[in-house]
Amino acid sequence: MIQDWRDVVQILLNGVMAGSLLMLPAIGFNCIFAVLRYPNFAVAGFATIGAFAGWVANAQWGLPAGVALMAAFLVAGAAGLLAEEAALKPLRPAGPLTVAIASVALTLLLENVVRFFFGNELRGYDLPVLRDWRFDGIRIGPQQLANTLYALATAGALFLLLAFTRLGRAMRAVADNPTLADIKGVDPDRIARVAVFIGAGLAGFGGMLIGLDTSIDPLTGFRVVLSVFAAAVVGGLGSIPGAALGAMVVGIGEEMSSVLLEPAYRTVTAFLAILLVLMLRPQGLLGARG
Amino acid sequence: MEAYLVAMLVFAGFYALMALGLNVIWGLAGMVNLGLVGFFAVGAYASALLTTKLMWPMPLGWAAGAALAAAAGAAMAVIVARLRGDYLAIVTLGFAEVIRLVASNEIWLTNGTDGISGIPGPWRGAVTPQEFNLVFLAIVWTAVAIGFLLLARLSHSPFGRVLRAVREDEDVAAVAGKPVLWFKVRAFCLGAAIVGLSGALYAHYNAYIAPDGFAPLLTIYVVLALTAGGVGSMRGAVLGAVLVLVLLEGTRFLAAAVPGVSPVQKAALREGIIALSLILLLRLRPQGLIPERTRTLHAPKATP
Amino acid sequence: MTAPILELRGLTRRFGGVVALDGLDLVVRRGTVTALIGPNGAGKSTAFQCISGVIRPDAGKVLLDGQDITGARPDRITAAGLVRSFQIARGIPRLTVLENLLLYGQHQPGEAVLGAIFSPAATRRREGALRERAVAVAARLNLARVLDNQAAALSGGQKKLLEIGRALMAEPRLLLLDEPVAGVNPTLAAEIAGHIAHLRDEGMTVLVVEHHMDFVASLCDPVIVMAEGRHLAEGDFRAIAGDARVQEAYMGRRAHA
Amino acid sequence: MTRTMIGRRGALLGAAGAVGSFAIGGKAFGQGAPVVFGALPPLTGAGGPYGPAMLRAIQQVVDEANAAGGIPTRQGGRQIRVVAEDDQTNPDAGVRGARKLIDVDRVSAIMGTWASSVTTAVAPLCWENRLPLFTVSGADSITLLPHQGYIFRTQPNSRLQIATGADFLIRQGARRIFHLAAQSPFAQSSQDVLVEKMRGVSGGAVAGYIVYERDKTAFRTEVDQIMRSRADTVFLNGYLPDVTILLRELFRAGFDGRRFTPAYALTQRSFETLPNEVTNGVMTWQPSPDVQSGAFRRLQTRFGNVEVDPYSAQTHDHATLAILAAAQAGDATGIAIRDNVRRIAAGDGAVVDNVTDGLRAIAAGRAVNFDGASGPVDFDERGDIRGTKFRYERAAGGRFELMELT
Repeated sequence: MIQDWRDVVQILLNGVMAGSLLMLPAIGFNCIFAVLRYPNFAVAGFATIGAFAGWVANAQWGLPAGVALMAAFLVAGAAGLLAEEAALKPLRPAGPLTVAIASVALTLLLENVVRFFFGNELRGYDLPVLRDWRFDGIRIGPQQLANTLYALATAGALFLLLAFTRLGRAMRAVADNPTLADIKGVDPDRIARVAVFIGAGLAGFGGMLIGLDTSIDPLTGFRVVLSVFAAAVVGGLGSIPGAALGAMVVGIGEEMSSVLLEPAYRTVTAFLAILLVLMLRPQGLLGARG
Repeated sequence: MEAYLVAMLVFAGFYALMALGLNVIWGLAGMVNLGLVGFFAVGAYASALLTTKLMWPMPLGWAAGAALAAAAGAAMAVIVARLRGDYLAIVTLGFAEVIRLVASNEIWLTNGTDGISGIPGPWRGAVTPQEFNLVFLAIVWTAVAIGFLLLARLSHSPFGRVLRAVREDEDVAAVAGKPVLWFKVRAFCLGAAIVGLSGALYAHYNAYIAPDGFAPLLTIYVVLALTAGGVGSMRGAVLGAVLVLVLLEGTRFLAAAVPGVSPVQKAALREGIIALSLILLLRLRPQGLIPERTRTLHAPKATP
Repeated sequence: MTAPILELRGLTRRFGGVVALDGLDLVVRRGTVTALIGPNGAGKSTAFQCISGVIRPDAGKVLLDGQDITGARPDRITAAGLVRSFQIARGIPRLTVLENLLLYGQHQPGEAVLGAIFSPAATRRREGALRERAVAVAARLNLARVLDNQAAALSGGQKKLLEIGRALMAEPRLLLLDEPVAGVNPTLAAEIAGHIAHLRDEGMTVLVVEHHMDFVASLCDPVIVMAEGRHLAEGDFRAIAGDARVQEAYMGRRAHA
Repeated sequence: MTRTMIGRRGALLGAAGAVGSFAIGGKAFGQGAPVVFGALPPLTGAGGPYGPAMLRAIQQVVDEANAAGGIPTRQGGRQIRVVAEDDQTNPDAGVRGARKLIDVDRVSAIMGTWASSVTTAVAPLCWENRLPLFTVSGADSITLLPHQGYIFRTQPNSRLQIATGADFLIRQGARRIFHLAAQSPFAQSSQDVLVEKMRGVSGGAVAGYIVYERDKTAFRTEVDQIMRSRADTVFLNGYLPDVTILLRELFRAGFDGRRFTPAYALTQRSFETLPNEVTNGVMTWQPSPDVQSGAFRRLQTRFGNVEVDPYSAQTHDHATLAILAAAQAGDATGIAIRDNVRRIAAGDGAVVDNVTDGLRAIAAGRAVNFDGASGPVDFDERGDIRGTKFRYERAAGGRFELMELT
């Protein structure tokens, strides 16, 4: 199947492009995990909500994709915040696992809210489909390149936020040690809200990027969610750079597998990646806590 | 209507068995298992294949289904024993997906997405469909009763005490002289066996199985059942399973009564209500309808 | 000088770049209440973790009665007769005090799946014996009245007592107590010291890690001082208190830093 | 609610109670009580994009028949009611839904099952309860079940479908076909047929065969393999969501060969999702009635602005067949419908293409031969569709152009 170096480069490129679509939901997942310490399985629902919000902005209101992406971020973030405050927050005393299970139900609920209002039909964004560029036999799609850049830029912006702003430092403080942060005068509740907003928003942003590359329906988030979890776990739960790295590992791994294994076993690759990493490093590639 | 109720009670029995199995793994030993449907599938496929291809008698097929699921559970436990709960949730979720994909793709063994049809059922064909339903009702609920009695006994035995200790604090259990990994493996094995038995019985009731039937939704239903009933409580597991079935089927009639919405919206409402009920239940009664009780062991002066 | 019951030889354990134990040699003799003290970060807790099998040492040996138990699983070590308590009382909060005590009972056939289901008589017999022992242990530790309470409902001092009680249930030859009186009022601390002295008089060997110096002075002999992962000094409390190296280890750290 | 209460008590009384209440129910319905049809399409899950339109088509036919006076029986015209349950594209949920339709709603027929797994799971319930099951599922194994004539499948079995599709492609000049199939019950049998067909053509070959996971969203590496294979034709054997992604990806990659896909994987709605330059030239095929008869055109007008995808066309025929068969029998029981479907679906009777004309003709005592929206709907003894014509279309500028009808 692999005949020369170009094939390898092509698969790596495809993997990077596939990975960059997983990156933002995975970062969102880990962002929430870092501060609140529970896996929020509802990222699938947030991704779908974001994709539909972006679709309304783009296809119905005629806004350009960049603006629609902002809408996807904001609406998904707001939905995440609302869901957290109304449904999940009251469950926190019962332990992280209870919250995690509620978030599974939440994602089913969100999927059906979208289905109720939009039905099951596939929808596409109002964007021209561009031909790929070719460089010496290597194929790169302008739209997919743009998606990758969007994802990287957004991830970068999050890095800057965490590294250089007061809010970011406070978030990292809460993530490292919630009780200590409390003493230092950071309000962990406010930080939790910010983390959920950003986390759900990133999932929504990522959901729309997936939609830009494909088309959307109520199952959009659900289709990628296992790969997103895989990315988050491989990178290390709670680690933002880990999620970015994990997304690339899973993305490239899945593309590799469709050549080496059967394409029908793509998801198995993601699972094997999880197992392999966890057996060698139970805390994930960049996870801090064991 | 009667036939329908009987059939739904049979389904409730499958769910009850699964909830009991999950309760050993999650409720007692504290290992969350979102890969339940994977063990269910292993049991169903094992029994279906052995009885249709190798012509094994049904009870032997059921036992084999349970045993194979138990073996899968043991392997799983050894692999994941060191993982924290949140990692465990994701890994088990992935396991179920892998089982489904293998069932879809290994056509030589599982007949792929075509599924396996013509799985024999006890006295199927010799009795009327309604009598068959009643026969199966008896079989499934006998299995539930036996499973319940055994597990309730285990749960209140020293074995159950150690599992609870493992759930609460592994280090303490280890220092108490208990081989933690071995207890986890046994809990996973036992739970998976019961889930596998449920799958095996399901295959013979339905006469047909296919990978589509082993979707993650089923795991959600069973987790919902156990959470609603009371994690750690065997009576809660059974009650929760019946309740979930009432909810699944009841929403049918409820959604049908909503005027002015399209069929898709009704379907969305129905699934939405199910999800919402789980969230509300967790909120209003996080310990479940029948909270866990360890049998209160009074000091000797209280006993005659 | 009685025979050694526990010997550590060159015990070493690193965490990343930090050396927590740096070739620790140590001997605990039978029938003593030996104290292990040292400044924070000296490696006392790590030593406990390594001895009780919760973590594995990188190098060195742990000998219990001459038998090598290095790196054995905690349950094997407990079975061999060495039981530890935990620093922060870690009861199993949702079990009752009695159940917590019974948990530490050994040789219960009801802890096997088949045993629990099919040999109820043997299980009941053993359970009865364990219960008798639990009641006796509770009585001597003043826990008799709270036997049926959930462990979570105990006071801080009672939790400390339960830690000791549970360890006793496993019928140890050597008891490792990790800060048995930390955060406990002086009256109760004296009571706990009394319990420990009593155990010693009955022939039990105890190794204690404790910061509470009055407690150490009144109860323990010998006292072993650790610093920077190594054995620094050993002797009775008065000798240790006068030792310049020990004073430097406790005080000097800051001066050097 | 009262009914439920009685039902529960009945359940406690056991089988004797069941028989008794059945008899009472039968009498109670009696004259003029509506005939109930059960619809079991996928409204959620992977089949979600198809189910709603399938259900709409059934409802339309039933509304039309009710307007025409319903099903004539000895007691007079009986109105028709449709009860729909969501099969969730899941056999477990499908079985529970079918149970409810059969035991609670006491339907006379079940129609509109989509996923092969759901159909296979539901089928035994139908034949055990003597109810006809009308389905659009394509898996070859379905009509091989011991169904005693209760299954009617309007979807040509996959062998026939792929064979005619392959013949068409060969006529179009295809020599190197790349077969890209979603994991489904007919992926492998399609491949076998395709290989056999291409072997019979000089220079013909299946240039590549990939089975992919349907739920995935990225297919770049698969498309790279197609590009490398130098295939002149790619056969997209999938469903709406995945074929939509694949067509977009093929366009981006600059694939300039033939693209061929089942009509259910590229529908009128796809033109709203995909720009025209992506869909232009894609060829589809589906079973079809004879264009000369005019039936097809009339049916399209009758559907008005509602699009007719192949599955909706088929469920339209399911409902019509069930209604006309019951009318022919003068009796709306499952057995009566099963025994009369073939009488009104084929034969020398007057050709009718809609339920109103059919009911009128039957009322007048004339023999009818129903030709539906999905084809002439004649069934062989196994319940498979027979002698179907296929319609080949090409997408151009957001519309489908008829290429051939054979």
